Amino acid sequence: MNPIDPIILFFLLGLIAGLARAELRLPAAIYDFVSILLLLAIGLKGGIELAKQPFGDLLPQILAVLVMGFALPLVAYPVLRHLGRFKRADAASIAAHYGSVSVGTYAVAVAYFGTREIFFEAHMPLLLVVLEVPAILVGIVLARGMSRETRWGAVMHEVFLGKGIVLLLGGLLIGWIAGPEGVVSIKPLFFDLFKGILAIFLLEMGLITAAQIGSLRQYGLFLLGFGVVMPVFSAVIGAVLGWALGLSMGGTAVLATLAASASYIAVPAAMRVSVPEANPTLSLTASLGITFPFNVLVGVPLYHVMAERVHAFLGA
Amino acid sequence: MNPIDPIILFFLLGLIAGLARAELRLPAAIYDFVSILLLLAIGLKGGIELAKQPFGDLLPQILAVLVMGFALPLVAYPVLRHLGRFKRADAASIAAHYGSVSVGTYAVAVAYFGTREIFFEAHMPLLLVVLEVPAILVGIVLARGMSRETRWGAVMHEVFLGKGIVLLLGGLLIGWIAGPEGVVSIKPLFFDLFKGILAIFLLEMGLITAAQIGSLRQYGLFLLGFGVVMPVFSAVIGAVLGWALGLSMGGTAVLATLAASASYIAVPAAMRVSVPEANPTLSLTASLGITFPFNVLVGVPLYHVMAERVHAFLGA
Amino acid sequence: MNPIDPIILFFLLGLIAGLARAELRLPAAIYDFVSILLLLAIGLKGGIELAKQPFGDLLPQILAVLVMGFALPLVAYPVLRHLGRFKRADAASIAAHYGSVSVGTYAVAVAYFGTREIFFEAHMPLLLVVLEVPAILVGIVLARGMSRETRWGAVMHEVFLGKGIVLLLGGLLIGWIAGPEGVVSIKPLFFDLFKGILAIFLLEMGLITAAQIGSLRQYGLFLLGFGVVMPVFSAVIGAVLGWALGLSMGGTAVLATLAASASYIAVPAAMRVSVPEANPTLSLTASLGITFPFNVLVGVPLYHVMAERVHAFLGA
Amino acid sequence: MSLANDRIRKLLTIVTEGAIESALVRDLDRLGAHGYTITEARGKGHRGVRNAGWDASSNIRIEVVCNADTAAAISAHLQAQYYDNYAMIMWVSEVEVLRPEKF
Amino acid sequence: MSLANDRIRKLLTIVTEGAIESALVRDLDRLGAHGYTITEARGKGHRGVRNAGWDASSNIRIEVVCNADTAAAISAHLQAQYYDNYAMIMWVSEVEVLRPEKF
Amino acid sequence: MSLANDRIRKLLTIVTEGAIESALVRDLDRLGAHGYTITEARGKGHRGVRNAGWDASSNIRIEVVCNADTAAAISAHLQAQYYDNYAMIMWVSEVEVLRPEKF
Ligand SMILES: Nc1ncnc2c1ncn2[C@@H]1O[C@H](COP(=O)(O)O)[C@@H](O)[C@H]1O
Ligand SMILES: Nc1ncnc2c1ncn2[C@@H]1O[C@H](COP(=O)(O)O)[C@@H](O)[C@H]1O
Ligand SMILES: Nc1ncnc2c1ncn2[C@@H]1O[C@H](COP(=O)(O)O)[C@@H](O)[C@H]1O
Ligand code: NA
Ligand code: NA
Ligand code: NA
Repeated sequence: MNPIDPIILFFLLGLIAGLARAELRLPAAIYDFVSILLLLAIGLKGGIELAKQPFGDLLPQILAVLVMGFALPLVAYPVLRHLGRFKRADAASIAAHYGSVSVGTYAVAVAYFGTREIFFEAHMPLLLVVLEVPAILVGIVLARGMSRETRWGAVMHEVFLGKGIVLLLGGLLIGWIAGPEGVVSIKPLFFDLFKGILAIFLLEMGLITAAQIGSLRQYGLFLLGFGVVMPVFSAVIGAVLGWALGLSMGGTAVLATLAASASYIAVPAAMRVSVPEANPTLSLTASLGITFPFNVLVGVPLYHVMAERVHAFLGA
Repeated sequence: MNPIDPIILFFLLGLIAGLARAELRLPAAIYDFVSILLLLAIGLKGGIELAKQPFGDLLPQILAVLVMGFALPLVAYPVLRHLGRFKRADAASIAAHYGSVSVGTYAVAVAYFGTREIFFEAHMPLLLVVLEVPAILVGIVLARGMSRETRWGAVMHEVFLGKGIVLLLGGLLIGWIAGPEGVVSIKPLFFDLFKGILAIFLLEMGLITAAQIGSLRQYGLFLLGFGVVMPVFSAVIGAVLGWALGLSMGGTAVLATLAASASYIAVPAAMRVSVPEANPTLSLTASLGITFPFNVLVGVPLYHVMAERVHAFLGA
Repeated sequence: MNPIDPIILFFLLGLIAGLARAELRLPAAIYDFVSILLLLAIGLKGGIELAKQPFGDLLPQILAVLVMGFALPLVAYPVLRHLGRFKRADAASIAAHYGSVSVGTYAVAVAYFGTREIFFEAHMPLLLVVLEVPAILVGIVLARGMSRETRWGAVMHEVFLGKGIVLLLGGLLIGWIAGPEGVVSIKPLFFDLFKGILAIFLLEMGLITAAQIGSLRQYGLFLLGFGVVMPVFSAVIGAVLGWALGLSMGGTAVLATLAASASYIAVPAAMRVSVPEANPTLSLTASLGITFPFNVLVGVPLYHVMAERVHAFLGA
Repeated sequence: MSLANDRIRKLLTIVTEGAIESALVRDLDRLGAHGYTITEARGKGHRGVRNAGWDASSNIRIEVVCNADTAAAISAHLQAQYYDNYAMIMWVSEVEVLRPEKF
Repeated sequence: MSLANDRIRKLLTIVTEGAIESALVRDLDRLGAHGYTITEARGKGHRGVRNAGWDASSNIRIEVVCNADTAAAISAHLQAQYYDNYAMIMWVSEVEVLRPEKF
Repeated sequence: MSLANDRIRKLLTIVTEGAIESALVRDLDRLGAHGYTITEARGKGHRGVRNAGWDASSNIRIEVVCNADTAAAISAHLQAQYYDNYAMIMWVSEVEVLRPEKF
């Protein structure tokens, strides 16, 4: 059996400290710093791998994953609108959160498979970037229709020039251009410290999650159910897609995790500007208060098993 | 002869820069970050060791150290009240500061004995946590009596859910659960960088100490004397106790250092809330302006010699 | 051919993100932290080397470099005043910026020659410190004359007790006193992370430069020309001086880079206080908006070639 | 009141979500504010606690000194554009300025 | 003054030690404030310089917009509870608010 | 206005460059201010955007509560000493204080 990963324990420490109302607060500047380092590190890692293989080979995967990014929110929306009886804007916004991805969850998966020395395709960060965007566009269209009024210029700015995409893509390009040898000199900060930085990040995420859980009672059972069922459903889609694309078992599990994860950085910022009438507490309660802890504590190992089964049943 | 430890030089740099009114200020967010890292690192180190030995063996030591934690402020209080002619609340608050411990001083001792490759028991962080608390309780009772009015709920919250205890204990538990192998992945941040982070922390502590020294003149000689004599007295108690508990020479010296150190994080915060009529400048001038520099520059090597003597005279 | 250094790519990432108005902002506390680490690291490196050689041997170099520090702003001033038609205070202030040095540019040069494994004298940080100061004094005298009114006390305070000098000199002294072995324990933070920290610093510098470029249009072509020609001219002086002082080829190139670099930390702060009527936008547009990117992207390799030529033509 | 009349201006203070800073700043420019000052803040209001722990819960506090007309224009615009969907409050007071021509 | 009377509220500004933030915030809730805004601050007063370099020397600046009664209740409570033992000052001014029903 | 006269003081708010903080604070002390509160700020004015990204572009926002004479002395001094060469604005309002003897 594998030992419990300490980074998960950091998340639990933050969560418990937050729920117990401990006098513990990470300065916003540190949260910023730590997330900048994580985004750059993930981008850099992906970029180095891209430097090793012809980009053309990845195109089919990129396209398939793009399609998934458009499809998932379209599945979530009617469920939220009709079963959940959410207002149109709220249903669209939550759907966008779940169609997009969470970098924190991805990092936890990377750490999980790293510890277990399970191989996964190294260009996953590229798929991460690809998956961030389409759900946002779908969410906006679901909320507003293809209305002329939508200031698509502002929307595109928010989507492509948000902190998350700029740093992930920037890191990707830097890693790609500099290549494995070029990056050696910055390895100690970005790679050696990665899991320590992730631990600090998860400590803060625990504190944030604890604050979010407070508003959970208010929104009742449906949100709780959705926050658990939707990621598992998405993970199944992701796992089958991963297998179909010929990914390794590890890669399949990581793609399942990406599909299952719900955004709490890029999408909230974009929705706040583009669909302001959507209630942000609703979507953040779901993605941060329910789905993030579920994925971190239960989901990643579950998707690991899922990927093993898919590869076993459908054949390698 | 051993070279001067560079971390001490960082403290001196901060001190001199502060006294010379240089335009040097560390952002509060960085002070926070650095102290969070130190607290977690110290906790983690202790936790890893706890994972290696049965907890039961440590119980006698924990109890003995608890008793010392209750006793030291009871010794300090009458001295402050009658010799120092302080108001009741002030005498109680200063006594609490000196009965409790300073994580910064502990870290300096760890670095000192680490450099000299002198063994000390690895569960010292546990004793550090144990020593933080009792003096606070004694201080409050000394200031207020066992009055019904004291809102013990709020006091306990302040004591056990302060940043210091939560992170030390949290780190301890994480280290304990994850164990030596589990923690390997976060070693680069928490252990390899430890002394560098400590250097930055001490630079800031130098600046803070310099600001505190300004108010020293105001409070005269008694405080100066108390700030030097009290830690040396406590160190003797700590050293003898360490020997009696069968600690190694290094462990004895570290326990002496813990006893000698005066709090400037946990206790000031707790006193501010629970004994507000005590003047915080008084206790911080003593603990930060006098005792901290004394311990860092003179105390630690002194307690080292002390522990050697105790072990030589009383037998190993 | 050598690969592009990734730290340059971080600068470009910041520059492009800034020009594209991306939602990317590094917290001021992080900028502070990162520059404190760089200043200390550079100082420490220099100090370690000083510990290895008798100080007396360096005196001729220190004096010669001091003279250059006084001379360069005296050359720049008349050009700015008469060709550039700047007001007296502005000409004096800009001259001071170009006579002094940029720690960021120096760090990029260190990284550049480090990657290429080209030797340069290790006491360069000492020359860096020496070069910071004289241009400031010259700038003030140029702006005010030797007027009685100038509060030289305040000026000296600003010059010698600014963050830059205190940390560089402090690091230098700590490195010197602790020596190579003493510093081993803080190596992981200050030396191993150096290039990673520099990458983050340059990301932020890119963002700052982008903000500065906006005001470039306003000040026209002369400033653009000056911002490129002046550093190249200074580099020639620096290269010849380096050769004359018997520096290695690498050392010559680094001295040329120092001469070519323009200050944006120490000098702006000093000028703001001592020559307040000088427009800070003007000098920062030049030093940050033009010269810094020029030196980082083009200058350093150019001065490398320059030093090779000088050593080839004038003989080793 | 002892304030000289031609030096009286309005001081508008807006507390709202950090997420809309760039949009707001553009609006202020457009509506004729000659300047503004921003500080980071946290707080509590009808939309719950905003503790500034991370991006989505950060507040900003904007101050604008301007003449009465501009203040009215800004507050009308903000009320129409943002009040329904964003955590936002706003208050106005009278202040005396030093160099009236600057505002 | 040109301010419509039903829109006039009190703006209470409190500057005090960061150490008592949680206690203060509980008090404000209890005394009927509908909201508050906090910014980090440093400063100087009768209790000396508080430069915010670390926890023990950090100040906070709290603003509360509320009606006159609530303002009076808060200021009386703070004066009784904290003024003697904590670095604290407080001032009150009149402001016009946009949506009076919010306060 | 309902403010008791002996409790009325001036609240001076100054927004200016962080670079001159130490000089300003010395001036305030000398001119008779009993205290001040500083917060970090950014903003925009006649001298362009000051976004606080780094030292040279950081603003501070200083508040001083004092009597009318001191306020006049401070504002006259700042206007003479700093207004021409530094990004700086200043406004004054009237506030009621709790313990008049403190100011
Ligand atoms: N009564 C109040 N006094 C001072 N600040 C307030 C008040 N109400 C709300 N705020 C601030 O305005 C923000 C948004 O308010 P709201 O839209 O009511 O949630 C809050 O997060 C507070 O920072
Ligand atoms: N006259 C004043 N004007 C503005 N702020 C003040 C004034 N006096 C005190 N303060 C602020 O209130 C805090 C506590 O004041 P005190 O209790 O007088 O030490 C100080 O640290 C300052 O931030
Ligand atoms: N009209 C205004 N309202 C509020 N703050 C202002 C205003 N004008 C300027 N400021 C602030 O004062 C600083 C200096 O102003 P200035 O000297 O006009 O560049 C700016 O950076 C802003 O933070
Ligand atoms: Na997803
Ligand atoms: Na002690
Ligand atoms: Na130069």
